[in-house]
Amino acid sequence: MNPILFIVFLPLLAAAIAGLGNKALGNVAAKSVTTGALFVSCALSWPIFLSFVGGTAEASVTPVLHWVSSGALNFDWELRVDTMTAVMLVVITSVSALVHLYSWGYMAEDPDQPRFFAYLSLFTFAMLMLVTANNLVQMFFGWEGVGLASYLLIGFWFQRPSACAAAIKAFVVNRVGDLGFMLGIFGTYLVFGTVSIPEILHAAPSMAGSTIGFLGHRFDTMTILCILLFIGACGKSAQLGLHTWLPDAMEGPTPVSALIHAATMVTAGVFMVCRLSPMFVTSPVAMDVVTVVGAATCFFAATVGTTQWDIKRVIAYSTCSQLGYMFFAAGVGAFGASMFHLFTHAFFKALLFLGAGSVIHAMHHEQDMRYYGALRKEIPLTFWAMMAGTLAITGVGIAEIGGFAGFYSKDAIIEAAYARGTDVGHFASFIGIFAALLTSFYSWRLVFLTFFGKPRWAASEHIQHAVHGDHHDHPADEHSGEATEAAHGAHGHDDHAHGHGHAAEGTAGYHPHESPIAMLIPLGVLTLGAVFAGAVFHGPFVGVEQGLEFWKGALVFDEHLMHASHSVPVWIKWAPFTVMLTGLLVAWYAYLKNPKLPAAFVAQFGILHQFLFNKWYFDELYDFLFVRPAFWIGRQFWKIGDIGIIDRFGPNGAAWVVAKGTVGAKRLQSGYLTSYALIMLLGLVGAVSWVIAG
Amino acid sequence: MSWALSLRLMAAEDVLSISGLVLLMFAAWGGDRATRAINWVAVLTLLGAAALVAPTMAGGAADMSAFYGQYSGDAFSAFAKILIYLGAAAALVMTPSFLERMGAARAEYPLLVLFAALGMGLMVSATNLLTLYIGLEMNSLAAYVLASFARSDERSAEAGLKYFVLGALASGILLFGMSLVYGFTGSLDFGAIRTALDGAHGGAATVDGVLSQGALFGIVFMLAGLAFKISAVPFHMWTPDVYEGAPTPVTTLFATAPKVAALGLTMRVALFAFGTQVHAWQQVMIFLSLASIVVGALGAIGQDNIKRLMAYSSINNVGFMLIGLAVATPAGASAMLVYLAIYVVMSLGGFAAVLMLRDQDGAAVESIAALGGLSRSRPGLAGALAMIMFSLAGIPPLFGFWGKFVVFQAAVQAGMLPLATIGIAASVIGAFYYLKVVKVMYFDEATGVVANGNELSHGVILTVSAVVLSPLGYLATGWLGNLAATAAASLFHS
Amino acid sequence: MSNFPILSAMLAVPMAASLVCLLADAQRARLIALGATLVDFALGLLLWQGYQIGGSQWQFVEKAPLFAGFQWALGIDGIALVLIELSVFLMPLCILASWDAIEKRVSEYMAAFLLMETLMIGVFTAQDLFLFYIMFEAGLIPMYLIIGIWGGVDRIYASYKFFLYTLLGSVLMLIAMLWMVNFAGTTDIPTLMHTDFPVAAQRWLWLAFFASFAVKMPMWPVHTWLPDAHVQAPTAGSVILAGVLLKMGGYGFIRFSLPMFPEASAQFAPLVFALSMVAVVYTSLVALVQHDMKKLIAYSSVAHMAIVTVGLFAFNRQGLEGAMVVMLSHGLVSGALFLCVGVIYDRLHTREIDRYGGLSINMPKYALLFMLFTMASVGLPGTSGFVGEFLSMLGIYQLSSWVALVSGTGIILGAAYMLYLYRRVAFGAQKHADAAAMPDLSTREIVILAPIAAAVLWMGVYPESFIAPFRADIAALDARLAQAKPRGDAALTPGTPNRAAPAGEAHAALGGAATIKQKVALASEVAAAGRAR
Amino acid sequence: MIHVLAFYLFAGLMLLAGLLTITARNPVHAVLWLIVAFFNAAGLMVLLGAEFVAMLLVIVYVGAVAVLFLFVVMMLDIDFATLRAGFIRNFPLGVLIALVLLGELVIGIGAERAGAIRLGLPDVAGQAPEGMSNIAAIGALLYSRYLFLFEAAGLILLVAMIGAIVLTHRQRGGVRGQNISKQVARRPEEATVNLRPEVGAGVKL
Amino acid sequence: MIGIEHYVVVSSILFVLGVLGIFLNRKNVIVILMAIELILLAVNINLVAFSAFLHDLTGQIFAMFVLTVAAGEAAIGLAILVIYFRGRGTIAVDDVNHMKG
Repeated sequence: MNPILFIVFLPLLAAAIAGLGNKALGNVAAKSVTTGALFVSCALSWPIFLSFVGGTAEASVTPVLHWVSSGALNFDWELRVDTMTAVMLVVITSVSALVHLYSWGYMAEDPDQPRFFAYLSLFTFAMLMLVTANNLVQMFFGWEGVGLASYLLIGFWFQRPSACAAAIKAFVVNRVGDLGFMLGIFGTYLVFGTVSIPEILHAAPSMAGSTIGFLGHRFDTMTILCILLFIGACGKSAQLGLHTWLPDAMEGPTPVSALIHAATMVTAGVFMVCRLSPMFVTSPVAMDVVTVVGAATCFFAATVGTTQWDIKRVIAYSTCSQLGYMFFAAGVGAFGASMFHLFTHAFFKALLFLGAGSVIHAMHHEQDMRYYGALRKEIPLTFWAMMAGTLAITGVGIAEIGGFAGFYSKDAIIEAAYARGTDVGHFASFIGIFAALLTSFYSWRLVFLTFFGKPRWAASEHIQHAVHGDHHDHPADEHSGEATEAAHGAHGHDDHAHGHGHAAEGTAGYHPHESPIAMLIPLGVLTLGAVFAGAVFHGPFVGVEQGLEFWKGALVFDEHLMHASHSVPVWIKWAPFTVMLTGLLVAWYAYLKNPKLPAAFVAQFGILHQFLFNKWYFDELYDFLFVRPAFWIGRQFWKIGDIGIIDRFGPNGAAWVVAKGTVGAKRLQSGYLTSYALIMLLGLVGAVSWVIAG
Repeated sequence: MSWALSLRLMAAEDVLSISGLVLLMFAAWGGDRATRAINWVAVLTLLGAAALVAPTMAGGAADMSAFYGQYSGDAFSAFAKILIYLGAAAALVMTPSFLERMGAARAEYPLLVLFAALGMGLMVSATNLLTLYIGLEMNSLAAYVLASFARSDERSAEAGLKYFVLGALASGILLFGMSLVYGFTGSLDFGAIRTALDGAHGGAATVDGVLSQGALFGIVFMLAGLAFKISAVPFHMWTPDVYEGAPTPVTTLFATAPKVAALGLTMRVALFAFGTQVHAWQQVMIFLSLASIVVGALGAIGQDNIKRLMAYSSINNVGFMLIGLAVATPAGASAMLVYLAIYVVMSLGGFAAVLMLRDQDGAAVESIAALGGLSRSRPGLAGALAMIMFSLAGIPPLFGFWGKFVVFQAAVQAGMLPLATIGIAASVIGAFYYLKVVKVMYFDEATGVVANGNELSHGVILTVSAVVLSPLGYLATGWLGNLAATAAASLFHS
Repeated sequence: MSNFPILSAMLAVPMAASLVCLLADAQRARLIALGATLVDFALGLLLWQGYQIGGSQWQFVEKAPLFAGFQWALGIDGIALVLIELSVFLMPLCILASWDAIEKRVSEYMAAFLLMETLMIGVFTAQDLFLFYIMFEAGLIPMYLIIGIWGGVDRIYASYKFFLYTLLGSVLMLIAMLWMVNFAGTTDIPTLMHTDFPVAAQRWLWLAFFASFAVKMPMWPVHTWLPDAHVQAPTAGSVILAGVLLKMGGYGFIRFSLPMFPEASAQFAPLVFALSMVAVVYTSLVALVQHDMKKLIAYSSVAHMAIVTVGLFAFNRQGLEGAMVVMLSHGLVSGALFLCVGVIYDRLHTREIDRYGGLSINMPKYALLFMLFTMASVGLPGTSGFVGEFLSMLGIYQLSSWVALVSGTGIILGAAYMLYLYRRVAFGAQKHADAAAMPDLSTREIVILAPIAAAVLWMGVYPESFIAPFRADIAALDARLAQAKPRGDAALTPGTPNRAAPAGEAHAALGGAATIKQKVALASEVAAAGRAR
Repeated sequence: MIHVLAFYLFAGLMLLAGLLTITARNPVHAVLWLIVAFFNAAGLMVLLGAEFVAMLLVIVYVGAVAVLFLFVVMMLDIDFATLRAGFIRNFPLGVLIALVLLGELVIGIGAERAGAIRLGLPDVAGQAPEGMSNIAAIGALLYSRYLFLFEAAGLILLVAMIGAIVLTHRQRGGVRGQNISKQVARRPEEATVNLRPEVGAGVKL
Repeated sequence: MIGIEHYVVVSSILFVLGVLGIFLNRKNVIVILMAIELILLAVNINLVAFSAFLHDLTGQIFAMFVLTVAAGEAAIGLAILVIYFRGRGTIAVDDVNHMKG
């Protein structure tokens, strides 16, 4: 048996056992099965990856089952393993295994643990199917499968209205992208007569320059195909326009955010673009589109990230922004760099999320950073893990010497974009640098607000709640209805603030405690990743010679560009570091040195702040443009269209006419002999007149 | 022309008239106590008459005309007479108990039915205007009396009066038409009329191949008069009132035997006597047909009396049958006969069910609303009635569908697609009121009006018609079709 | 076994059982009905097993000239086979679903259902035009009674609407059939499928058939009977209505309209597309604002059936096969969804969505299955819904990208209304005490729903089992349609010959053996070509 | 000339009488006008040479039918005062339609087409033999060729008789008819009873 | 010279008078019966006239049958009228409308 089969299907099996067993199986058994399966998968994945790193492995395809054949259309369930897959395999299985483990601690008091773990494993399975797909349809399967798992996990605490709303939003917005993806697949089949990825990639260059009709206009074939597919990628990877679901997805438990909305699922779009890179390079227009959208997202998300108060939202926007980096890297042709950033990002972003989860856990599910502060001493291990993550994401490192994981990948992207030499490339690199500044600012802002300064916990309802001995301190209980809410309200808030005056100021007498070991181990492992992944693997991923050998054609590895990116001007090489430092300093000044400054800034630039704080009003815009009209139009169609017009003039109208006719027929049948005779005579005269006329 | 042969050809009529006269004697002496016995003898007479004509259905000798061509005992007449006699017999079977309960049981009743049947037989056998007139009037006079037979019932008297006045008017119109036809063709004989009307061969009533105005008027007047007898719109006005007012067994009779006779007569007149001038009356016939379908359906919807409903239903069904006549082809005629046969069964079954509806005191129930919940209290009756209703609506797989099917098939074969399309679309309106009856029986709550207690004769007739109307009926399509085709064919050779 | 008239037997068993049921008491009627439907299911399995894929097009043919004007002619091809399987599969489940829910007039109810089964199988097996019509039309009667007797509050209006609406549609078809038989001189469907009718006649023949099938499907704007009928019908009635009766419309298109009138089909395809596109968007939006569960699912059925019509008129194999799979899938999924509604309706006796909420808490098994069917309904890959919708839309894309795009919005809107439904029913807080007190699925209910769930997954993961029987038939139909196939709007035209993109080059992109210079050359050339345009 | 005058006289009087029949307010007058119409019609038939039919018309109609009408009018004892006078509401429509019909008939058949009417060719069988009187010719034809229908007409009259009787004949309850045989069979001992009552006790009947 | 058309016109007028008599009368059913007699008279004139001009006795035979039947019709009509009158006590045409619709 091929290990890839185990890697992919063990999580499915585990999910089925835990899911169907559910309560009957019990928490521990369910958790053990799923976590165990994931660790096995993870253990089997690393050798594959390392063998690709070592250059000893070759791409292979493992057939599983026939799926569909219809006319010339054929696709099977099969598992492809090549370099790209291998990279993804380790990312997915490692992060997933760690998140499973982390969840032992984080979800310890949740009543629905088997379900949670089943979802997690199911997600992992779907994600693995996505990355091992050898044809577009299986990729789509995985694509939608992770969507489902994401939906389920976001809505895991389904009693919260906000969670349900977020879950639906995630699914539906993703579906918009999926429609693009599907149309892309259709078009690809139409053009190439196949949905097999290798065959498509093989044939793609020959289609360059051809044109095709689409929606009544003619377009360059490859451009339209790539853009359609890219729309799919945008949806899944939360690119500008289709990003709105990602921040809301933070309604899910934090481990989920780490796994799905940071490390793996959201990078599926990047993966897809890289996987199909031979297609994309045949269309410069499509590449430019990818670049611009990526850059725009990168910028947009970073700006919003600077203003958010919710710790998870900050990280979510940061994710969005980082995905933008990956996309514009792909857009400028630096697919290796894109994948590299994906790889490193997986580690440090998962770390940040899990760290944030640890903070939240310690802070009794308070997520608002305004109620944090001075946690450095309370939860030191978490603090250090978060520090590592922050250093990685802000790309701390010295050119030519070394640094944290993000340093390697982000620098590679910015340099490659600049080295591309085109206008779009330059634009992207400047955006990248500016976004790096913002990244640094909001990341350090997060750290300073959370771990430094004075405790501001007392104002938090969550903390108040916890301190009151009312030990419903887990989200699972939060939703257990109005009873809790009522109890909550009855106590009142002001009481507590005064009642616990003996404690340190601002703490409300609450003492955050470090997370359990099950949560700390993953933090530790990921910290290693965040620190070293860049240094260790930048050779294979973006190194000029090594890269070629490593990727083996799994994506378009542009050696020229990589070469060129090594010889960009020095200011480009140093720019990221400089802006990082700038951002750090500004954040330090604004949040530690002079905490009044942000308020002043807000007072000064209220409109800008509001604009950013409200995420550029995308949600409101979509609500206004799509959601409300959909319901309104639906109601109109129903009440006016169906009932008011179709039924009224259709069946009911016919019935009305018949009823009128009936009344007429009855009235005609008046009972009077004379009128009967008259009607008979009318008939006779009519007939006679007719035959005379005819 | 031999009198003996002629008398043999009309053996059925012989039997009926002799039996009628003999029974009249019994009635005179026996009085009303002999009613039941006379009734049964009359039934047997009708059955015997049917048996006598049955062999002719398959064709018979080449020349079946008798009395100087005034009478024809051909396959067509045999087919129609079987239906007439059986229908009349069935109606008679269901009669005594009803009239007894009304206190109107009279020994003359079966006699009148016998003479009416005799007249109907003459109608369908008529190949001469005079025979036509005599047969028609014999039937009509008996029918007027039958309609008002329950003389203590005001509705019955009113029905008789309306029927009589309008019937006499229709007779007048018919007669006026006959006089014109006689004048412009010079003959009362159908064959001679056919020849005289034949423009293509220089018929006497034509000028340069064009029909003379007088003959044309004659044709139209005659068809108008006949349209009254078949209750086609707009000559249908009597039907609902008479159906409602007449005692139910009489209504049963009206809905079956005279309808067959009138339609058979109309067919022979239109297709044989006027068969060389089809285009002169085809448009009129199409109008009659569609108007009957629509008005019959519309009128039926508003009814709450089941007898009135059946009246409108008969108008509606006649409309469908007239489609077969309007296409004026052998296939159309054959289809019409098939439809007619099925319609007779449906009517008999329907009225048998109506006769079985009685309240606690044994009084007849005619209100549709009183059928509420019948499916609970009397599932068998409700089931059979539902089957008849769906059959009347022409919903497959019930056999009523077959009648519509063959008629529309004939129309389509003759290329009359608009007629077929409009007709079949209008049949949906008709389905509405049949559904209403089913709805009341099955969907509505029980009203408890209808009590138990059946009579064997009603039950038997209901069961037989239900079986025929069930999908099993399709097994009969073969021979029914053949017989009808043979019968129809005899209308077309001159 | 080879001469055993298995199709007649499949018709006879429920028919006979139906008559017996009428005479039996309630409990016995239930058992008889269950037994008969199971026997028919077993016969169905035998049929499936005995059906030779790649054998002659028409198998199990029976012909007996019992009637004048038409024949007792039965026979199936793969298309009919799978639809028969669907029918016999759903029937025992329907009987089980009605086990406790139907309390009054049980024996009549069971008899009506068994009659319904006979007629459904009859529709799919009839090889004679008029036999088909009779079966097709006869189904109205038991369904009318089922809705009218055992239905909800407005059952009378719904039953009338259902009956008359569908009747009006199909009587026009009868006229067309009569004309066809008159023209071709035969009532044999297989022969008629190869008869070339004059194109002018095809148009109105097609329209007449369309009138029937469009109502049956139902297509916008003649769909309004469906929500009413569904809402009022008892659960099992809805299941059969959505599961099988709607499929008769699709079956009609695939058996009659397309092969018999290929040119007219091509000419009217834009009409079908227009109506389907409207249907997808319109009914999806209407579904979004429904408060009644069954109504919501009924509207979703309209949208799904629009995908079927879109696929059918794609004039290629993917579209046709996709449409078939959508039909099968929708039969299972919508049936299952109605069963799911029935489960909670039986407990709370309301279909108001707002009366439920948080059912995941007290009914986890139910929530799981409901989720599965919801996902199948929105076409999640891995479930049956996906395969069909994907193939259909892939098929139509080859003809028209506009249609593909607009009908594709169905997957977005479908997700929206189905998840919104699920959220209101299964998610959220337990607002109502009575809803919160409802017990989870009973064994009987699991027995009903689990097989459908298994079938849905099976069809999603390995649809080959279901596609294989009718592949050859679709191929034959495709060949028949080839003469009239419209041109697609894609019209792929090759661009400037790309000299740098020979096979070796493209391969290199995969193999990684190309040099940098080649890559750059390729990229710049592509760019140049792009700019030149 | 006399022929023409006679025609117009008879025709005019007949039509006038017909009009008065339907417009007369008193039904007795109507019957009498009807009789006038029949007489004039008989005159027209005499003009046409159909003496026998003309006689029948007078004898059967005037002698029997019209008198029957008169009978019934008297018997029903209708209170004429309660009869509403005047015409029905749709009078104009009715008259209009009737006039249209009349116009069509007169123009269509009577006059329009190229002068004289062209009749069909008569049956040979129906022609009167040369020199035979009208009544003899009719008798010859009626009792040979039309014998069958003649008999049938007899049955019609029988039906009419049965019908009229069955409808109108009443067995009056409560009327004591005389039973002669019963009267004759009566004996004195059945008719009288001898009693000897005690004084003061009264008679017990 | 008096031709056939004269007779046809006269009989047509009489026919129409009879018809008018039926539906213009609301007073008395018995007048309607008389109107019917007028119609039959018109028919008889027609038949006899055609008979005379065709030199064909069949028409006169027909006329005799019409007379016969008319007598029977009159008898039955009056009988029905009588029982109707017994039941309702009126023979006003406008009262004969208990059944309608």
